[in-house]
Amino acid sequence: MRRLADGLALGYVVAVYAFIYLPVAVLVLFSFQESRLPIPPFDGPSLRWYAAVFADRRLTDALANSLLVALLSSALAALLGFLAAYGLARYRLPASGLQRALLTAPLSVSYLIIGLGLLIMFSRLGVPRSLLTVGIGHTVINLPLCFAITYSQMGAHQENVERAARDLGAREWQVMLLVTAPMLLPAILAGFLLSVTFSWDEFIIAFLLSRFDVTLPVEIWSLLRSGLNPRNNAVGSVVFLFSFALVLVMELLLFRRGRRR
Amino acid sequence: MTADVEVLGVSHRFGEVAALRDVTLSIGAGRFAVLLGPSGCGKTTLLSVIGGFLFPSAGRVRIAGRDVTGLPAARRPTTTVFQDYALFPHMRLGANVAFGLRMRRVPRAEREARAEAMLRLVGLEGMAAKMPHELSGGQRQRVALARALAVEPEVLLLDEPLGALDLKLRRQMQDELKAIQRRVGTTFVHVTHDQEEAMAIADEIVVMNAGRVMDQGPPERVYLRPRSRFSAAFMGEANFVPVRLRREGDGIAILGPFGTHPLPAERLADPAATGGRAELAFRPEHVNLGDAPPGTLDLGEGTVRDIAFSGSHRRARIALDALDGGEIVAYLPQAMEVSATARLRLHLDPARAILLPAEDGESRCGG
Amino acid sequence: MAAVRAARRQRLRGFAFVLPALLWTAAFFLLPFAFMVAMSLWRRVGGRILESWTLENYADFFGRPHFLEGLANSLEITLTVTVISVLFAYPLAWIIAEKVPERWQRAALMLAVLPFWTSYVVRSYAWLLVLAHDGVVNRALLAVGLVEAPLVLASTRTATVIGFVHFFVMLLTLTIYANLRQLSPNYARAAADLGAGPVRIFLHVILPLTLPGVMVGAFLTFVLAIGDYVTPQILGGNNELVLPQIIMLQIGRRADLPSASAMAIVLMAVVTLVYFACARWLRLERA
Amino acid sequence: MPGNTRVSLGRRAFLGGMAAAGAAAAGLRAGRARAAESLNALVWCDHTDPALIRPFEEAFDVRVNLKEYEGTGTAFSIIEQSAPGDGDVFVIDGIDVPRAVDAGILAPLPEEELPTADLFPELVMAESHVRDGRTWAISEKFGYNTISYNREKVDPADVMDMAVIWSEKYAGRIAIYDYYLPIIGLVAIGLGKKTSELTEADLPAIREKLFQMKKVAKLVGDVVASQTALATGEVDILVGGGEWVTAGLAAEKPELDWVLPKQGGLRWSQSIGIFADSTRKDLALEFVKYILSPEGQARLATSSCYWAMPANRRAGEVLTPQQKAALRWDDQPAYLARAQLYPAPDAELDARMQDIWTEMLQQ
Repeated sequence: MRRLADGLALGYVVAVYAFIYLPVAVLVLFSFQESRLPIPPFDGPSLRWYAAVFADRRLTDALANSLLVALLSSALAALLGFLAAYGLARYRLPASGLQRALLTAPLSVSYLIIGLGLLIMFSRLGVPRSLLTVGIGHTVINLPLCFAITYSQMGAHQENVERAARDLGAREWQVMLLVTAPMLLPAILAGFLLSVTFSWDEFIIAFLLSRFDVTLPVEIWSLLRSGLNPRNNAVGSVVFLFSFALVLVMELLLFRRGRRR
Repeated sequence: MTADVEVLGVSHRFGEVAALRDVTLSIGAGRFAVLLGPSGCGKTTLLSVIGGFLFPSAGRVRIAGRDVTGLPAARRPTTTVFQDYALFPHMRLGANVAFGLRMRRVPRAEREARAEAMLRLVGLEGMAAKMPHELSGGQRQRVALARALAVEPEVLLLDEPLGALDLKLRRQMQDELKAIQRRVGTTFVHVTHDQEEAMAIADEIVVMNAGRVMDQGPPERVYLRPRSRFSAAFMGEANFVPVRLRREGDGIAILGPFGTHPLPAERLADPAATGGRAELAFRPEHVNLGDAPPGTLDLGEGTVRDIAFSGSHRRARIALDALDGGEIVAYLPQAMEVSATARLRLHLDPARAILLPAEDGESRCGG
Repeated sequence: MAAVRAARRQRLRGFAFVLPALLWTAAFFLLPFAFMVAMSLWRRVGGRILESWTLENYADFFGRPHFLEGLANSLEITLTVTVISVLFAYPLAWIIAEKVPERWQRAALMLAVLPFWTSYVVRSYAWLLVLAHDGVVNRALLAVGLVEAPLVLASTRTATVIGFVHFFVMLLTLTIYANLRQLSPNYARAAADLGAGPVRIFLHVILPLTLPGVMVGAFLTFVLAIGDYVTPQILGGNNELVLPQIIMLQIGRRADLPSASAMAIVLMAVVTLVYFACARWLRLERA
Repeated sequence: MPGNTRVSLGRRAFLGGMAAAGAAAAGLRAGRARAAESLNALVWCDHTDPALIRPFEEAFDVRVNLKEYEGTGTAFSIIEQSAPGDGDVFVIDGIDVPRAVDAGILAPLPEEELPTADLFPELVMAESHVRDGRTWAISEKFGYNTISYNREKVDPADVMDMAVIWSEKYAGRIAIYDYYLPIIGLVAIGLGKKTSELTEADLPAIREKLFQMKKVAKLVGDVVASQTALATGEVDILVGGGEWVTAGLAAEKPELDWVLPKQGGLRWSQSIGIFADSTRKDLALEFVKYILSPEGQARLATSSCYWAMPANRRAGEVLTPQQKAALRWDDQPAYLARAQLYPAPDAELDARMQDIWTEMLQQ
């Protein structure tokens, strides 16, 4: 009976994993397709589509743009989020509930709506659309994330540690710089990295708010619209590899040591 | 470095709750003082007021004769050892201990030497390069102590520093704390709810309850001659029997279930209460067996209700005839085997008897 | 008095920390929203935006069946996706949390959510390849003999739902797993001790205790799915448009920002309604 | 809180790595900004082929930034949401050039620098391109929106009649290209109407046929979705298809074909012009001249997004025989004669058509 249940459980897990990995496997497999159509039968392996990807300057440009936007907007979001979390966790402020609600509100609004609002505002105010506007949009969606993660980690214990620093003569800025920020670094970094992956993969805001300089998802979107092609598979596989590396770094540096304890 | 601490009429409220009510006390320079009381009764609040983490609603705090009431923690000659140690998790032990010196702009070489010396003082020699999470609870406690002492405070505040340790380690640390205090000579103000710990380390115990100071004095005095029913009850076990008092010549006499008995007047903590009602208190270990010799206070006969072996003695609950079956607790000799329902005759050395002013009910904070 | 002044100084300093984030949110979230509300009350007529106040965009939306149908499609698809995703994810999370040995759990979880990090746009495209007439699924089904003719999968509502479910199963597995792990195993032990069987332990102890977490995950799924344009656009084959597609049509093909704004606000209102409907299970914020 | 009690060299290294990645990304951007100038072009996707753009960039040491779109409505929408001076070169449906001129978007072109005489005569399209004696745009590429189909699965005789697109015979095996103008035009042709004379009064009949079409269609897709559907066997007929769908696939999928049915078909053409607000008009003109040159034309005709006929006849000197065969170079005179142009509705009729289109999609 128990063995049967375990068998069922195993079967279920295998089935769901297969479902989860099916598109990735197909994507990667047919990125090595020799001919022009990424559908069965497989006639590879060939690296010609990867060569095409790396030779395509528009793609490599978009990749650089994406990295830049992701890193800068996430850094800003992490900084603003940390400061706000520090202020709200450490000081008794009037209407702090309302402030928290405001800061986390963008979490429950669709990206499409956030993007549309910014699009309308920027075009009414005559702000030209560029990577800067994309970065602004990404900071809007990532700030609540960084804030919430950092805020949730600011417990009473950390407060005591900060008191200890003050007790030993540290000024406020020293407390924040030497004690609070390093102590919360895992949370801040987690927020930052999560933001990087979100921004890196965000499409609709970037689509609405960019113009001639675009980020990678927008460029991929254009690629997809411009013809069926294993090159799309190759790009997707490269992006996957990159995100995977990022997640692996996050796991190894931030979480593994914590788990050991 | 050492200094005396004076707390004058300090009150503090958290919203509706009065955490401190008109607290006045003074602790001499170089003393090891312990604030003792049940949890939630204001002792940690008082420590925060002395340390500069809380600014009292009323009253003043003076250290070395200087008014520090409005000063923040950083500018007081005090440092604190926190209950959860509050070590900087991201710094090595050396950096933790040297942090205060760094804030005081002590050159690196000097502060590293001082940190190492401090670690040696607390028995963690050569561990400056370790991270806090590599340490055991007791070791962390020592680092916290070294860190707080490194800046040579005049007063060291310790907020239940041993609370998280297991019993055996706690007793060991008590001895070390005491020894370190002797060596550095700094005034220590230590908070605990463990009366055994308090008696083991304190030069001076301050018993607190419901935001008030209930008693203050050397451990022996506070234990043997408590000044309030609360401190008698909190410092170990005690039996209480209501009595009436009558002035009799130089002394007083107590009238009660055990008949009339003269006592020297100094027995009564508060002479103003004389003439009215009072309470006779005595510790279980002071109850003697057998017929009452002359001059002793005869408690009469009683029936053993329950007896338990507790190592150094046997703890017995005995229903006294004189109290119409009311029970007292007595510690009987370890060697004496008594069965429940045994009849015993008991008496008390009047020198051990404590007279307390009658109080209305127990404390509201419980024990 | 000094204490009062000190308290005010403290408050001001604390506020200074929060202010940059508040200003940012006000300038780039609240203000754009205000612009959008204003825009939704204007009209686009003959290639120009007419700045006179009117509710006509809303009247249009509710007056035209093909717009309303978009909302209905959105709701149907989103609800289907949410329910299916929870039903798929919960057992997976439970098995990982309960059956997989402790030291492998993290790896199992990582493995389960890894494809989460493929590019969102690419993932939908990959599903298109998988579900195509000549795609892997149909080839496999034909080879095994389960079907006689290729199934019509791509460019249907089913494809959209599959694409969504794929994404949200991963997301929900993560949240539900975190929830299950937070539960002390002593709850189940206590229940077992008191004579409850596995099924009853699950129904009466584990499920109620994890429900708030599941609801948060489900709500997140709902919000993300109902506002998504990419998945239905790539996989749905332009059949049965959802609201975001209609909004994008207004923006992209006609530059009709007023009516797009009105639809976006309707979409937001729907999400808000759903939020309040489930509010008692949702504690997105730290209490 | 075990998570926050460690700091390690690893994390420092990680932060350093992040900073390095940022610097690399910035460096990459800086490096390409070294090109002296840049040129912004709003184009259809066929212009994004590096094989087309790179020779120009190298010759003039500039960077060409391309923003692609599908459909004139989208283009106008993008322009409206842009700041003046954002764009330099504009590629637009030939039929919609007058709208752009009306809107004051385009700058006049110096006629003497354009190879107008080398164009296929039908592609000069003076009625679109010339106003007040000045030329505002020039044709660069053209092709047909008709019917693409799979020769192995569809009887070629059936697709000779436009009615096939709403007939039940191929129900569930038809895809519709998601662009309202050509499809509405095709339906109009199928109904025996002239695309240039469409009015509001024609719409009810067209709407009915559109809905009928939607019922038998499997999907309505953009360029890639419809191409994918046809190439993967998802569907066998693509309404609105033409050489732009099948020519590029000729090598891999020879069974894909396209026809002009007996009622005729729709000819599309792209024109290229310069934005009135452009601050780099000289460079923009060089780009236009490059695109119109025989070499540019040949590359444009065979660019990766879609193949189609070059407007300049002299491209024939550069194209290979195979390429010319795939483009059906020699059949052009006959095709040109039988094809009509896209409908060119005014703003109001256009809005009505789009409404019908959205309604149709929602069926």
